[in-house]
Amino acid sequence: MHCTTKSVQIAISNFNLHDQCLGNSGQLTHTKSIFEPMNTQTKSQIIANTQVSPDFYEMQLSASPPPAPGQFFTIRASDSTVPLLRRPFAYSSFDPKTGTASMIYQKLGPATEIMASKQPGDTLDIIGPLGIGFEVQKKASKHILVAGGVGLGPVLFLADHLKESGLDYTFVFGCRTKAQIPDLRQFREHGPVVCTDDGSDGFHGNTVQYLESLERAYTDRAALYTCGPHPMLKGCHLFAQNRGISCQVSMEQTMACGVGACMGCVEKTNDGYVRVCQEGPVFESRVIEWA
Amino acid sequence: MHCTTKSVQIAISNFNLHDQCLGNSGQLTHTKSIFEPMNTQTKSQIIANTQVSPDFYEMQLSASPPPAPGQFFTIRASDSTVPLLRRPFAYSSFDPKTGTASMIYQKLGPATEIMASKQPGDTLDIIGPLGIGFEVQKKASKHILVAGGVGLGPVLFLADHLKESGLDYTFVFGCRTKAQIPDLRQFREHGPVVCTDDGSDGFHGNTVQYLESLERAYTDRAALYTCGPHPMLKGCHLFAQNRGISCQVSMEQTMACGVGACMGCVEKTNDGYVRVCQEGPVFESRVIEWA
Amino acid sequence: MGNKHQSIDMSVKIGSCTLPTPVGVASGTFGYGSEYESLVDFSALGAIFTKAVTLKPRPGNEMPRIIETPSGILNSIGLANVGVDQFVSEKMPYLRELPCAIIPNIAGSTEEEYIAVLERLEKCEGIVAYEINISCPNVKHGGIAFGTDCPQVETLTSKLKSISTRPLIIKLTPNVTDITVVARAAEQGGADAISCINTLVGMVIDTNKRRPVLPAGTGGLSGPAVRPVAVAMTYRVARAVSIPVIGIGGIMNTDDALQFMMAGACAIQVGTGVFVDPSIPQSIAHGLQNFCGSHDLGDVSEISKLLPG
Amino acid sequence: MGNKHQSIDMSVKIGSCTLPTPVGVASGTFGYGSEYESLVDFSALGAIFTKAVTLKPRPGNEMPRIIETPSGILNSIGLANVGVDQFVSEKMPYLRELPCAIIPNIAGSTEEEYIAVLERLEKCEGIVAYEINISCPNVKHGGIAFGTDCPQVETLTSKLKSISTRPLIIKLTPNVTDITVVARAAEQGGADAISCINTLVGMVIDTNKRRPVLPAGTGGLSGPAVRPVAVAMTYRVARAVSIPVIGIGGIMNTDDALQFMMAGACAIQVGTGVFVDPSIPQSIAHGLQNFCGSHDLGDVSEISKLLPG
Ligand SMILES: Cc1cc2nc3c(=O)[nH]c(=O)nc-3n(C[C@H](O)[C@H](O)[C@H](O)COP(=O)(O)OP(=O)(O)OC[C@H]3O[C@@H](n4cnc5c(N)ncnc54)[C@H](O)[C@@H]3O)c2cc1C
Ligand SMILES: Cc1cc2nc3c(=O)[nH]c(=O)nc-3n(C[C@H](O)[C@H](O)[C@H](O)COP(=O)(O)OP(=O)(O)OC[C@H]3O[C@@H](n4cnc5c(N)ncnc54)[C@H](O)[C@@H]3O)c2cc1C
Ligand SMILES: Cc1cc2nc3c(=O)[nH]c(=O)nc-3n(C[C@H](O)[C@H](O)[C@H](O)COP(=O)(O)O)c2cc1C
Ligand SMILES: Cc1cc2nc3c(=O)[nH]c(=O)nc-3n(C[C@H](O)[C@H](O)[C@H](O)COP(=O)(O)O)c2cc1C
Ligand code: FES
Ligand code: FES
Repeated sequence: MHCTTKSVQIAISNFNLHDQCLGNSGQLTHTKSIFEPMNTQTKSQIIANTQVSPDFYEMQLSASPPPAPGQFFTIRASDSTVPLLRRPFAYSSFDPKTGTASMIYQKLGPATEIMASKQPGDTLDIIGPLGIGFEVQKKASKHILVAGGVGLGPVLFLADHLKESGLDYTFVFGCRTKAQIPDLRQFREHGPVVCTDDGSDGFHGNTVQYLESLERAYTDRAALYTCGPHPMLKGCHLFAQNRGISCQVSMEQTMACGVGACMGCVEKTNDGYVRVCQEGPVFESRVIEWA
Repeated sequence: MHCTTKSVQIAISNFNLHDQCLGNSGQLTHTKSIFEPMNTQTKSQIIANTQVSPDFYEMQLSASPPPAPGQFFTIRASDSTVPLLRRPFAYSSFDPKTGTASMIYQKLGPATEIMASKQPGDTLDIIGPLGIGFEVQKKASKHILVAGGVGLGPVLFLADHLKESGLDYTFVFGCRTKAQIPDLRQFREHGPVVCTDDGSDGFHGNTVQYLESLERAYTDRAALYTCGPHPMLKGCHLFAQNRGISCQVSMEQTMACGVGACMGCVEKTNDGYVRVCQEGPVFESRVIEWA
Repeated sequence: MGNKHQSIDMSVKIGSCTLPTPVGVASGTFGYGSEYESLVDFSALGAIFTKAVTLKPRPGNEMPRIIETPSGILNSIGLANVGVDQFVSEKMPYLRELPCAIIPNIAGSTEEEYIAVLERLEKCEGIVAYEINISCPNVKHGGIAFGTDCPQVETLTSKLKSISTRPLIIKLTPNVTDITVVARAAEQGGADAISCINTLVGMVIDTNKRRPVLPAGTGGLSGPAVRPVAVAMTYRVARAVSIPVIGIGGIMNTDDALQFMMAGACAIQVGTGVFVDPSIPQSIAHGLQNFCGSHDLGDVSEISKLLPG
Repeated sequence: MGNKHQSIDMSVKIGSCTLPTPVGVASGTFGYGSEYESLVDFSALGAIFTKAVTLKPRPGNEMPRIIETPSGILNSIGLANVGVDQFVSEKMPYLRELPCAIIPNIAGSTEEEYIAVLERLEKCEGIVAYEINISCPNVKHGGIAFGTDCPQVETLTSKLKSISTRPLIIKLTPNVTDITVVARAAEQGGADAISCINTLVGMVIDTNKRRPVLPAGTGGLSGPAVRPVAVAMTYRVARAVSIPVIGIGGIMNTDDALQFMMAGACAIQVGTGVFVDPSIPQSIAHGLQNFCGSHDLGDVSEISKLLPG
């Protein structure tokens, strides 16, 4: 039930993007859809905050409104003015029974360092769910999910959703080396194909090289869904173009407001600028002007 | 041995203050004394960091160069730019055998909040010892030590020193209410007279009212040493003037450099501005122009 | 206490218009209002200063457009906006139903463009005043920002004033030697109020990529980092003109707002603070009310008289 | 790698003088050197820019003189200093023995005062150049800061130049509409280099006491908060003049220093950063050397050529 609603939501939002949001002049004319998910600001309690690999942490948060795979939320990491802006993170799972949402994050700079130091019981100022997530391609014969590094979160969430829906999917995860593979049951449950740059585990090479190693017949009428570093997204896009299949990419851009107000987070599309936080973060890869 | 050197040091430094540091024009002409304590910058390890009252913490730090009572050090609480400046804190004890120094601090704002969250084993960037501490008045018949609130630290350290030297002293501590009395053996060992504003323990009234309750004969030829809130320092000063006894006060002023370079931390004396971090923080109360 | 607070007059007069509270949201940080619908209590707001409105729609600058700096942000949005026609037809219908005052922020690259935008807005209902963003370069004047040149400020203000039936708020740029002479030029030209300040010019260089982070090179610095600069300018401007001053720059909480109001501002705007926590404007509105209550002020505008001088 | 680093030329030329490294300590933040004796490796420093030297000793302003702001500090020291005579007799004997260059920072309230200070310093050995602080108000010119008025900047510079045997570095105030025209006025007057920037005017109000925290009202804002402003000004000035530019403002680490150098500065100064951690200048000196080593630069001054434009 819950998942079906989401799909409708996403489908309609994506429709908005291409038919209403981008005028001919390339500017944005965001029209509020009645199906748009309602975001809220909450003080969520941290239920767990565990290191799952040398670089990655998983955080579980209470009292989340229901998100869809590919949507994100923003966190104010501290009351101080450094870091100042809220930081965006994708949902990596959601339990509708308990209202518990999860995320997987990498300790990089000031905000994620503070987050990593938080204890269960501490609260965090959260705004979400935000943006438009993945749209499951109902007509696809097979769903190929590709995650690179910390792009893992939203792809895992999508995999959960596909599994629940009983759809046929493959989960591909790429990282530099074996030690970086996250120690996470949710991850292992999807029977992931692991690609390591150094060949220390699984496929020797990156995720795009893995995709290219697949037979054409295998990817026929497949749909690609991907999140990760920019070169990987572009590689997936080119691969999909080449095979004539659809590809959805989750884009990253520095955000200020996260809710579509500041015009700060734009990506260039073949129809002008779009806001990653509002028309995205997930886009059909063919609309993006790949640099 | 160690203590004697300190006394000489302090005496000469105080001499500098009055005869060299303040020219007739009131400006500062700080001459480097060969007795001046050498300050160093160290990464000190936190040995203990315990809450000793609802507001106060005691922190013990390793590898401190030897300070004298009334001297202070500065801490860079975090690598972030908030808080930005180093914060000054007085030494509350020192163990020459282990090189362990202590401080008592109050959680007030950004720096002390970060300090309170530190764990034993964490390191802190410390510069010290700095400034000129208390000078024990050798000719005094009796030493009256008065601490208010978080002014406790340096006065405790002086009390340790007087005890070691076998001198006759009284320790007076003032706070608002019983609950604020620090749970600290070092404090109890000096058999303090406690004054509470609300009368919930010890003398009912503030420390200055307590001093005024003492018979004139008792304070005859006594010397006063005090650290605490500004009104208390001024009250002690007026009390000392009235009884014709000497009074040393440890002053507070916002500091930027802590080493005498920026001219930021001045107090007004009857001979012009002096730097709290360099000519102080301890001054003869009669040189201060009390506002 | 509850009773006491209810009798406090929180409204503020700007020329002929009245804002329900002194707490506005700054241009460019609140979009066209609807974006914050589920997050903000509009009834606590005094006014929404909209994203800049220009004659034609503007796509805005190359990305990245935002970078965080110590206690601040640097932005280079490039006045991306839907243009005045769509603003009137698509944004105003939503905005005019809100309980707070709506004040479009007008930008242009020639006097004619400002005039054309204002003329079209004159025909639109539900607007209480205009805020004129004079930080824009004047393309007919060597690209020098209108707001850095007193004669240009006075002329532009008086031309707009002559065609406007609504109060004009001139928003000053801080990138000037003496902001008080610019404020006086605006007053001379007939401005009803001054907004103070827009962003400071700043740059961050990506030393790995060896180029400025923002493709435009420089951007506008805002946030708590600039607050002391903004308070100083508000203080000086409030003493230089006799029209109301709206304080802006790094306001994050009630104490920050009080600083601007004690410096002489009758109202304030929260900009970057809205990004950080959209509940900040309403917290400040409540905080100011509490302040008045506990200081026995019957009228929020009395705050600006608390500081002598 | 060690060998590679040893062959890197870390020295920087400012007019006829040479600084051993590009990393100076900023005026007013390093006193007269001796205060940091036990904390700083003087041999890593390019130059000590001393506390401002005026003709007569100055006691300075009322306290408090310092307040922390978000990622910055606001100061109102009031040019407290020992005066030129004591500077020469008591401070220079210590300073001239140090391995780094000594550059007094000269301040005054009239042209005559600047001239008188420089004349006395001319007779003093161990000084390699002068830095002229033109942020001071000119009492004979309505109290307007020298540095905000191009004719005054050019005249003052040329008068000082005519009596100086040592390079003149003009230190600009950022509180101007267009810093490039002031820089060009200084160059026109014969300046050998530009220091960029001094502090921004700021104010903090104590809302409990209902008065500005600093008794003087406004103070000077410095620290990381102002860095983007300082980088932008350095970038613009470096493109406006052909004399060397020294970048200053919120520098805390090697990356910050690289931003200024890529913006076009040949050297930098650490001010507020020295308060925060006195080892910052030496870390930056080592960091710049490592940067040159890993980017195959034989000369530290090549860094300023890495950014195109
Ligand atoms: C839609 C979206 C979803 C994301 N999901 C995840 C996730 O699931 N897990 C995860 O680890 N990371 C995710 N990120 C990236 C995450 O936002 C950054 O890692 C985080 O902001 C870093 O903050 P910091 O202070 O720790 O590091 P910083 O030092 O501030 O930044 C490190 C890098 O993070 C990026 N960044 C910084 N500030 C912002 C900002 N305000 N908006 C966007 N990017 C910024 C910049 O590229 C920067 O170079 C997502 C980003 C976006 C836009
Ligand atoms: C010589 C000296 C010795 C001191 N000894 C002690 C001590 O033993 N224990 C203790 O708890 N406190 C001591 N203090 C006070 C201590 O420095 C402040 O409590 C601390 O700086 C607060 O920092 P914060 O960031 O937590 O709070 P903030 O919110 O920054 O400040 C709270 C108050 O602390 C004062 N303060 C802030 N910054 C500075 C600064 N850079 N320099 C001086 N004062 C500042 C101000 O009065 C401010 O209102 C001493 C101060 C001085 C000058
Ligand atoms: C992302 C962003 C966009 C802005 N756009 C505009 C604008 O279109 N017109 C305008 O007058 N000011 C604009 N400003 C300036 C703000 O309205 C405000 O004057 C400035 O940010 C200082 O306030 P703050 O520190 O609270 O953000 C913008 C500021 C930001 C951060
Ligand atoms: C406490 C203090 C005192 C200063 N005194 C002077 C001075 O006497 N002369 C001068 O030219 N600049 C003075 N400055 C400005 C600094 O030299 C420097 O230009 C400014 O602080 C910006 O650099 P920063 O952000 O690294 O501090 C002073 C700055 C501070 C913080
Ligand atoms: S972050 Fe503000 S529009 Fe996307
Ligand atoms: S804090 Fe700089 S002189 Fe005292």
